[in-house]
Order: sequence, then structure tokens, then C-alpha cells
Amino acid sequence: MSPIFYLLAALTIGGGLAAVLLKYLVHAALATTVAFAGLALLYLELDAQFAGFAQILVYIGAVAILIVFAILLTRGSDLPKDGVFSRTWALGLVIAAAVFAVLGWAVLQSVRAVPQQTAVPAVTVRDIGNALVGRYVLPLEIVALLLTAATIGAVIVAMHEKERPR
Amino acid sequence: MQESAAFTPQFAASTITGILWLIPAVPIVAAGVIALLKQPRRKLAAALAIGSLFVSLLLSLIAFCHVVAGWAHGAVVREFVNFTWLRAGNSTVDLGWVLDPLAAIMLVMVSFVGLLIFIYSVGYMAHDENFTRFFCFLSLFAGAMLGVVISNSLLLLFMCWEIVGLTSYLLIGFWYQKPSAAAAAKKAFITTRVGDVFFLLGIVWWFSRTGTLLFYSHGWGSLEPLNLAILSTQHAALGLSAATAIGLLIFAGAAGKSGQLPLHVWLPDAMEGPTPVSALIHAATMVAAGVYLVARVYPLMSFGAAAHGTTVALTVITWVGASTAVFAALIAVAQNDIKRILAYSTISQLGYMMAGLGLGGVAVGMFHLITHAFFKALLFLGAGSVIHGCHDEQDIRRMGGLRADMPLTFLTYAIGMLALCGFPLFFSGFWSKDGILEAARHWDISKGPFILLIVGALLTAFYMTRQVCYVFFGYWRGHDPAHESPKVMTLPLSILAFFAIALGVIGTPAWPWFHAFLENRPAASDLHGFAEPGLVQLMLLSSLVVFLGLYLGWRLYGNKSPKPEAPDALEKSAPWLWAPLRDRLYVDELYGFTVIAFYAWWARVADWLDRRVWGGIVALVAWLFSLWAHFNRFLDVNWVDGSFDKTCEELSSGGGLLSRVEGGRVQNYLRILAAAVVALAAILLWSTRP
Amino acid sequence: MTSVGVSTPLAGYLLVAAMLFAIGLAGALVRRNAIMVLIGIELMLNAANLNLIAFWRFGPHPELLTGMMFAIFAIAVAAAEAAVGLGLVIAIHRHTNTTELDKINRMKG
Amino acid sequence: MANTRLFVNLDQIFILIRDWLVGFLPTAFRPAAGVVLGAIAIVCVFPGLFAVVVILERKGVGRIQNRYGPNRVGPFGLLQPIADAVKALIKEDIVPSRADPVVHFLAPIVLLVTVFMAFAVLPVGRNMVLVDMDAGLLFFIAMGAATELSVFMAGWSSRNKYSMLGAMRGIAQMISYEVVLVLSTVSVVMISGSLSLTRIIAAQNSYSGIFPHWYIFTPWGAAGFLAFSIAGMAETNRSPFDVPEGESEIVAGYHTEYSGFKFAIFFIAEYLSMISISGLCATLFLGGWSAPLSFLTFIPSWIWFFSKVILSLFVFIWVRGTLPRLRQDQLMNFAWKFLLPYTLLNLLVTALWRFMGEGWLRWVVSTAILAAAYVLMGRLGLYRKHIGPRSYRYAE
Repeated sequence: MSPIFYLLAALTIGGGLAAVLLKYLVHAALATTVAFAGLALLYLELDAQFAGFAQILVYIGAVAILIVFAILLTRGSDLPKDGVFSRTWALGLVIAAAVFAVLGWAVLQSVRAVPQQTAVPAVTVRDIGNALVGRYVLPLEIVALLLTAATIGAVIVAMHEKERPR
Repeated sequence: MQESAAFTPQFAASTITGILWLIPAVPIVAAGVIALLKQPRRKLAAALAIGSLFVSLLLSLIAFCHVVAGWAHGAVVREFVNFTWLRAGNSTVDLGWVLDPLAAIMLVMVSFVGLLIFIYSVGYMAHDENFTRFFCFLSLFAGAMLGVVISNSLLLLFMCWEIVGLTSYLLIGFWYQKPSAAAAAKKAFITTRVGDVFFLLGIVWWFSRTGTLLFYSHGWGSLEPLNLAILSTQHAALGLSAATAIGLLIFAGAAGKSGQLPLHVWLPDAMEGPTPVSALIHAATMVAAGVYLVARVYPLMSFGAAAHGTTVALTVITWVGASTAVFAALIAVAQNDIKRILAYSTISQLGYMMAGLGLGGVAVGMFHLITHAFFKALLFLGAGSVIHGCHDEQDIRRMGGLRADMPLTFLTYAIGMLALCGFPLFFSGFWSKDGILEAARHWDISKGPFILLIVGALLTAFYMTRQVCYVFFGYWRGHDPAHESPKVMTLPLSILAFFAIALGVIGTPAWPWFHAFLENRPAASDLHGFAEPGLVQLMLLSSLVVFLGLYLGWRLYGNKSPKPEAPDALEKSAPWLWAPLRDRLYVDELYGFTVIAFYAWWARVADWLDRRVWGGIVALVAWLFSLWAHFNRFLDVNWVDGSFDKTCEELSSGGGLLSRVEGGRVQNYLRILAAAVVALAAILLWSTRP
Repeated sequence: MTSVGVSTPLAGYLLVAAMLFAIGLAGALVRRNAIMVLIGIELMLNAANLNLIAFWRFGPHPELLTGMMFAIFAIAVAAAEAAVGLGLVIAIHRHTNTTELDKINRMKG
Repeated sequence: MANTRLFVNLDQIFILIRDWLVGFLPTAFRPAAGVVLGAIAIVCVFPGLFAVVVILERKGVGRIQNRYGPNRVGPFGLLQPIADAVKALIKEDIVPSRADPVVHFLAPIVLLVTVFMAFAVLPVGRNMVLVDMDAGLLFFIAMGAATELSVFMAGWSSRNKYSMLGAMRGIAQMISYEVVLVLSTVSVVMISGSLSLTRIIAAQNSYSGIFPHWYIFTPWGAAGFLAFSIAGMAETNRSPFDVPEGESEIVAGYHTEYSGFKFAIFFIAEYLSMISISGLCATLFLGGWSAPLSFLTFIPSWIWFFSKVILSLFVFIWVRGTLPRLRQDQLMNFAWKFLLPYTLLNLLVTALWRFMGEGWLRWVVSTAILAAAYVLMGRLGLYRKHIGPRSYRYAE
């Protein structure tokens, strides 16, 4: 466990926490971006270069922008009058904590069985490309279809409802 | 053959044969595209239809040249591509297409005449609101017809045959707002269906005997000697061999489509469709499909015959064809609708073709088919031009004197009429009809067909003269003055007129190029062809007959212009002959009294059975059930409902309690979900702990 | 390497992922705003991706790329999910004039 | 021989200097120190280039507009950038009172960092690349995408409607043109088979006779180059796509509320991103640092790279001086309804090119398809409402 890992983990977790806790939605969205960036760096640390850059491109370049656009379009940049947390926030927190407890327990229980393995996998972008259009071509096509459908669907859902034709 | 290779062609002899399927496919695809167009896209629809057929024509010409080139080098061109369509158990159903002289000739004819008629339709249908639909159907028809021509499998042929029938139905009923058109469409569809049932029976029988429906397949095809020998040795009922029986069944299908004697009734009524349709489908191509079918399976029909002998099937075909020729010609004499006269004339000429097939073989019948296609299309288009010019008037008694008003139409129509009459030497009809008469003269079994056909020729000349006199001579008897048709209509007329004259050249006895081509003999030009004993006399005889018919017609009708209400000249001189002819020899009435009456009776019987017998049983059962229901109701009301109501109250209050969970709050759902996941994971981990 | 009882680096990544997942879940559960719920869901998805990549890296057959591919597809799908989700939020906002989940609990428009 | 040696040394002079400097350190630190040196070089050289570009632009646009341009500071006004820098540094840094201070502060920094990051993968000469990443192109694009967020941060945090409008326009425009940008690079990736910029250059660094195998000299490459250049101009908010900061409409767009050095950072970042896009353009389509003719290879590779970049920057300036600004709707319609379909078609053509194999046929076919599509789409555009010829309505 290198110090870099701890640094990146702290960045990611900090970003996530800030995202959940910050009052202003825009701040929360920017904090989410920090978490996304931290995750991208974690991917790089895991020698997953392609996934890391894809994470930056998709999450910071697109999803974060989408989120801030949605915030602005729904006038979410102002503070709501009656608080940002729901009334039953404590219950939510307990459940989240329980989930974390179960997950952490499971991790600690099971990693003993995993052998230590640190050799850097020799995987190039070319391999990923070949896999994408080779073994994984069907999922790739399906994801392409899904993206198209989602784009059209999102546009239609968010479009102004037209006057009903007479 | 492996499954994976199911659709790979087994054998492609040449590039053109390999892509022969494009010829029908292009118009069919065009039809599909046109079907998707909006109604206002007229120009695009017409352009698509004409363009696609033009492509087909080009391909057909290439194919034709390919065949001619092969033939000129002395090779027998019969190239085919087969593939497996279905596989059931051990038997396969193969489809395929074939390119041989017969198909090549027919391809060129169909696509060429079709193209001209398409062009003509642009003018004729210009004001129709369903213009695009019309071209969609026309394209579909052209594609299917070309499919019939090239198919190398009886099944594929049958499929295309049925599409052709469908488009015929659609196009006859194109103006379905008119009750008469709708009825005519139904009549055509049902009547041809009668023939098709026999045809299908023949197909099934053939398949069960030979195991293949391919015509040609390297010696294994059903038209090749091996299988024909098998068929001819098997016996069916009535002392006929299986080959003969199947041949007759197939001929029944052909008779239905080609309007032969018992099944001809639909063709005159089909004239309710637009005139280009009448020209394309009910004169030039579709009705010829039956003749083509017989020509295609001619090896089956003629198998086992001696050199100049005949078979039972061919004899039947001959007699049916010859009787049809005279029968329809007789009726045509007394009709007053311009298109109806041509329709009966078509039936009559189809009879000639059939007789030609039966008497003289493929070449004789096919030659008449080809020449007839051109001059009959010409006549129909001319009639369409006349109708168009006379503001949709179809009654020849209300026309007259159009010679001056529509000079080009008159000229071309006269050429078509002379070709149809068989005017000597200069017109194609003369040569093709002469070929049939020549074959009839040599027929050993009976001189009956020969006499019938001669009489038919006389009648043909007579009724065509009558029609032309009514329409073009005398003075104008209609309401508004007639006008000449636009160029887009007269241009195809001129082209067709040219071919109505010129086509005769390729089939004279001196240079029987056409016959040689179809029969794979080398063609030779030899004036000694005329020297065959009796031939010149025959030509003189037939010319004499034609002149007699022309003279009689002119004598009775020439330049007279009787009043529309006045009785016909023939009616005055021979009313006893006129009445039955005018009423079409009572065939429709005969069917009305027999077939239709029988069905009506049977329907009444079925209705009675439904009402009384089955209805009574149903009522009885219903009564029993209602009795049982009353008993149940008593139980329900007193015992079940009480307990059920209580249960429901309990459930409803419980549901109210539960519905608080389903409050429409997304986060509640998420909470419950997460808690459940935690619980499940905890259980899992607990149960699998080491 | 063997600090706080963790035997392999894998466990560290998995714990970070678990923590991020829990944070995302908490965000989705405690915030009132629909967009924040979506952000929380995005965080959870990312945590799952981190798991996948970590398993790929420390798994027995990284050259098969299974986990990596899974993560890449998950990223693509998450982008689609975000687009549709935010589109829905905008539509709801137009309809009910609020994005607070407590107030969006009627099916009747 | 000595001659060749000299040219090789000249070509690799910066590498040699770096290695010489690093040689003073213990072995363990050498790789890291090399990277740090490279980074320092980038941070020094490109802002220097920025100064050159600024003076080039001001004088160039001046000439285009028939005026002198700066000519007071230094000889021919050449020291003007330095004067500008001094001015920016000593001006007061004003933050609006209602602004969000943290985000307002972070926005220019994030922008500058992401812009600088992109240079890390750009090969400026033979062996002269800071980090030779396997997915370098993806990194470059990812960094370009990240700048959008800083634009939003700047616009939102200023609490100014002009800033917000500028930011929204800017993001919409950058996202739209980013799609085109990425898609036009994909065709290069398809042919070269690599996302690594050094490999892409290596794939172009060969000659037929004296002519180089640059991708711009292929039909799909020319079309891609065109799309890439247009999208690059839009991506860097350069005229005629400078709607987000259109002075005549929304003051200065998202950096309206910035002053002093923060404004200077925005200014620098804009020019740096221009330089980096030019560099990428040269790398992808113009053979990077390779020489344009085979007998010119003796000239050091970095000179070629920088000449190409400056040439491309000159085109930027030229276009700015020539074309008027587009309206927002024209700009978006152009991106989505013309450029995007055309780029997608270009992808198909590239695939065709790839699979048709050698020979003249593929040249004819791809040129014909692309030209026909260009003419056809342009013609159809004339009859469409949205991408027709430009028309202007004036306030009544």
C-alpha cells in the first residue's frame, strides 16, 4: 500500500463525502467531480490507463456537465427553504452504515483467500480495442444501441410538451 | 449438400445467369419503395417504376444476347441456378431460375411491352388520384411476371403465378369504388382460383412422384428424360399415365389464367380495370402466362409421342384451344364495348396459341404469343387512346369518324387490327397464324381443329372490321368532340405498331429464325421454305378467308354510322344469331344456373343446419348451464358471499396498513432495498462463514 | 504492505470502493433533491467500477480483460443512465415545479 | 559522416541537455528528474510561444484590418506582450461580493492545469515527448473535456448573468464540437491503429519519392483535417465561434467578472489551448515533427513541429480576421446537422479505405463519396430551415 494510494483514496472519499454533505447543489456536483477524478487516478494506479482516461472523458467531461446543466435548468442552484436533508436522514445514515459494515466485513472475510499478485498486466489499448470488436462485439453493439435509445429518450422526455394537435 | 450451403447457388453458368434474379427483383423492390411513397409523389413513383423496368429490360436484352450468342455458336443454351429453399426430413424443396431461349424471348417481350405500357400509363392515369398505387401494382406485376418467366422450379413459378393473380385482382379492382369493378375483380380471382386448384394438385402429384420440382437440374430435373420416363410408366385412373394426368391438371391451371373455354368468363369482365392494365395484363402478358406455362412443361405434355404424333394431353389442349378460338370469336361479333370486343378477341387468340402448342409444338404457339402480345397491346392501348380521346366513352356505337380527329391513333390501330386479322404478307399476325394453320393442316388425328381455326380467322377479320368501322369511320355520334392523345401515349403506340409489322420477319417459312431459335436448330434463310407442298395454297386460303371477313364487315358496317339506338346491321339480318351472341352464349347464365345455384343451395342447407340442428343443441346446452348457474347463485349468495365479504374487509384494512410503505417516496423504496440487501448479505455471510 | 491487517492491496481498493458505495447510498438516502439522489447513484456505480477494475488487476487472468471490459461498459451505461435520469428530473421539474423527492409522490399529473 | 552526426546532435540537442543535467543526480532519481525537467520546459516554452502568438495576432489582425497594431513598446512593438503581462500582474484582483469565492478562485487554476496537462503527451520532436502514453490521444481529449467544467465554474461562481450565459453557451458549444473533434480523430486512429501520438507520427513518417505519407494527403484525411480544424476553432472559442465571449453581446462571457492576473490566466489558457489544438492537428494530420519533403529531414524535427504549429496558428488568426461571428443557433445547427453526419460518413469512408487495399480505386471511390456527400449536404442545407445560408434579422 503506497502513500499515493492513501492520497488518492483520501481524495476520492473526501470528494464523495463533500458531495453528500455540501449544501449547494453546484458545490456538491463539483465535489462529485473531485471524487470522479480521484477514481480516475485510482484506475491509473491500477494500471488501467484506458479506463482512467475514459472515466475522465465520460464522467468529468460529460456526466458532471450534465448534472450541472440539470441543476441550472431546475433552478437547483438556490438553497431550498426547508433544509437539504430529508426528515428521516438518521435512518438513511444507519442503513448506509449497515451496508458499509456488511461490505467491509465481507471484504475482510474473503480477501484472505486471494493470492498476492502484483505483476503489471501487459495490456495495451490495442488489446482493448481488439477485445471490444472481437470477443465483446455484441455487448459493444448493445451498448451503442442503448446509448442511442437513451439519447433519444432523454431528449424526448426533457423536450417541451407540444400543444396537442387539433 | 451441407446446411450452411443451403442458399449458395449450385451452379452458375455465366454472370448473366448468376444475376438473372435481378430481373424480377428490381421491379419488385421498386414496387416496395413505391408502396412507401406518399400519394403526391407521382413523378417519383412513375420514374421508379419505369426506371426499374428499364433496368430489367436492359438485363433481359443482355440475357437474350447471351442466349443468341451461345446458339449462334451451336451450343444449346440452358443455364440454371438452383438453391435449396426448404428442407423437411430427407426431401428438399429446391428453387431456381433458368435461362434458355424460351425464357429469353419471353423476358424481352414482357419487359419491353411492359415498359411501353408503363410509359403509356403515365399519360393515361395522369388525372387519377391513386397514381402511385397504380404504379406500385404495375411494378409488382411486372416483377412477378418476369419471375414466372425465369423460374426453374414449378413451385417458384406457382408463387410468382399467384402474385401475378393477386396483382391482376388488385388492378381489375383498381377503381374499387365502382361496384362492377369490385365484382369483376372477385370474379377474376375466384375463376382463376378454380384452375389454380387443379394446378396445385398437379404440382403436389408431380412432387410426390419425382421428388423435385426443378425443371432442369443436371439430369435430375422433373422435365428431364429420367423423371419423365418414370412418370409416363406410372398409371393413374382412366387408363391415363401419371404424366398425362399431371399434364392435364397443369393445363387446367393454364386454362384458368389464359381464359380457355370453360374458365374464360372472367376475362371480359376484367376490362373494368384501367386500360393499360387490360393491355398489359389481360392481353399481352399475364394471360399469356398460361400459354407460357404449357410451353415450359411441353416436354411433359409431349413425352412419349412419336416424331409427328401426339399425346392425349396435347390432343386435349388442341381441341380446347381450337374451340375457344371459335367460341370467343363468335361472341366478339356481337359486343358493343370497345374493350370487351378486344377481350373476346384475346380469348380467341389465346385459343389459337394453345392450339398452336398442341398442334405444332412450342415454337408455333410461342411465335403467335409474341406477335399477339405486340399487336394486342397495340390494340388495347389504341382503344385506351380512343377512350381517353372520347372522354371515357367505351360504347362503339357512340363513336365514329375518329379517323380525322385522331389520325395517329387511327393509323396505329389499323395496323394492329390488320395484324390481328392476319392480313397477308406484311403483318406479323399473318405469319404466326399461318404457322398454326399449317400445323393444323398436318395434324393426323382430325381435321376438326383446322376447320375451326379457319372459321375463327374469318370471324376475327369480321368483328375487327365491324369495330373499326364503328369507331373510325362514319361520322361522330358522341357528345363532345374527340381529341388526339398526348405524345406520351402515342409514342408507345407507334413503337408497338412498328413491331406489329416487323416481327413477322423472324418467323416466315422462308426464314424461320424464331422457330429455329426455340428449337435449337441452326437458322437458315431459304426461299424453298415456301416450296413445301400445300403451303402456298394454305396461305392463299387464309388470305382469302381474311379478305372475305374484311369484305363482309365492310359490307355490313362500312361508313354507315347508324344511330346509337338503332339495331345492329347483323341483328337486322339474322336476329336469331344475334341474340345469343350478344348474351355471350349464355355461359355466365349457365354458371349461374349450375355452379352458383348449387353453392347457393348448399349455403342455404348449411344455414338451416346452423340454425336448426346445431343451434338447437347449443340452446339445449345453454339451458342446462343456466339451470346449473341458478343453483350456483343460490350457493354463492347465501354461503360464499358472507365469508368472502369478511375476508375482504380484513384484507382491505391490512392493505391500508401496507400501503403506507408504498407511499410513492423513492427514497423509502431505496431504504427498504438497502436494508434488505444488508439482511440478505448478512445471512449469506453468516451461513458461509468458515 | 501489511498495515492494518490487510494482506493484499486488493483489500485496500475494495474497502475504498465499499466506503464510496456507502457514501453514495447515504447521499441517495438522506438528501431531498432528486439530482442529489442521482449523484449518489453515480457514486455507487463508480464504486462498483472500482471493484471491477481492482478485481481485473489482481485477478488470475488480467489478459482476458473481463473486469476491464465490464467497467468500460458500465461507464457507458452509466452515461446513458445519467442522461435519462437527468432528463426525467427536468421533465418532473417542469411538471411539478420541484425536484424535492418528498413532494413528488403522486402518480396523478 | 561528421555532418550527419552534427544534424543528429542538433535534432536531439534538448534530449542531450536533459540527460547531461540529470546525470548529476543519483540513478534512482533520474527518471523522475527527467520528467520534471520536461515539465519545466513545457511550462516555459509554451507561454513563450503564447507571447509570440499574441504579438503575431495583434499585428496580423491589425494588418488585416488595415491598421498598424501595437508599435510603441520596444522595436516594432515587439515587447508589447511583456508590457501586457506586467499590467495584468499589478492590476487589482476584484472578486464580486456575491460571488462564490472558492469556486471563483479555483476556476482559472483548473483551466490552466488541464490545458497544461494536455501538452504532456504532445511529441514536439523526435523522442521529445514528456510521457509517451499508450492512450495519449485519449488523454489529450480527456483533458480537453475537463476544461468545460472550469468554464462552468467560472461562469456560475461569478453570479453574473452574462457570465452564466457565456458559460452555458460555451459548454453547449464545446460539447457539441467535441463530438466532432473526437470523431474526426477516430479516422486517424483507425488507420494508424494506435492511440499513441508517437506511433501516429511514426505511421506518417515515411515518403513516396520525396512526398510524405501525411494523412492530410488522403481523401479521408483531408476531410478529417477540415472537420478537425473547424471543431478545434470552436473548441477553443475562437472566432468565428467566439459566441461564449462575444464582446458585443455578453460583455466577455464567462470571464466577465475576472480581472488582473486571473483574467490573464484565462487569456493564457485560451491561447495555450489554441496552441495545443494546433499541435494535435499537426500531429494527427500533418505528420507531427516529420519533414514535409524527404530531403529536408536534416533540419531538426522540433523546428518542423513548431513551424507547423505557428503556421496553423496563423490560420487561426487569419480566420479570425476574416469571418464574422456566427449566431448560437447557426453554430449548433452547423455542428449537429452538417459536421457530425459528415464526420460519421468520413469514418465509413476511412473504413472503406482500410479494407479496399492498395490501388487507385480507393482514392477515386473515397474522394467521390466525400465530395458527393459534401456537395449534396450543402445543397440540401440550402433548402432546410436551420443550416441554410446565413441570414440576419435586425432589431426593428
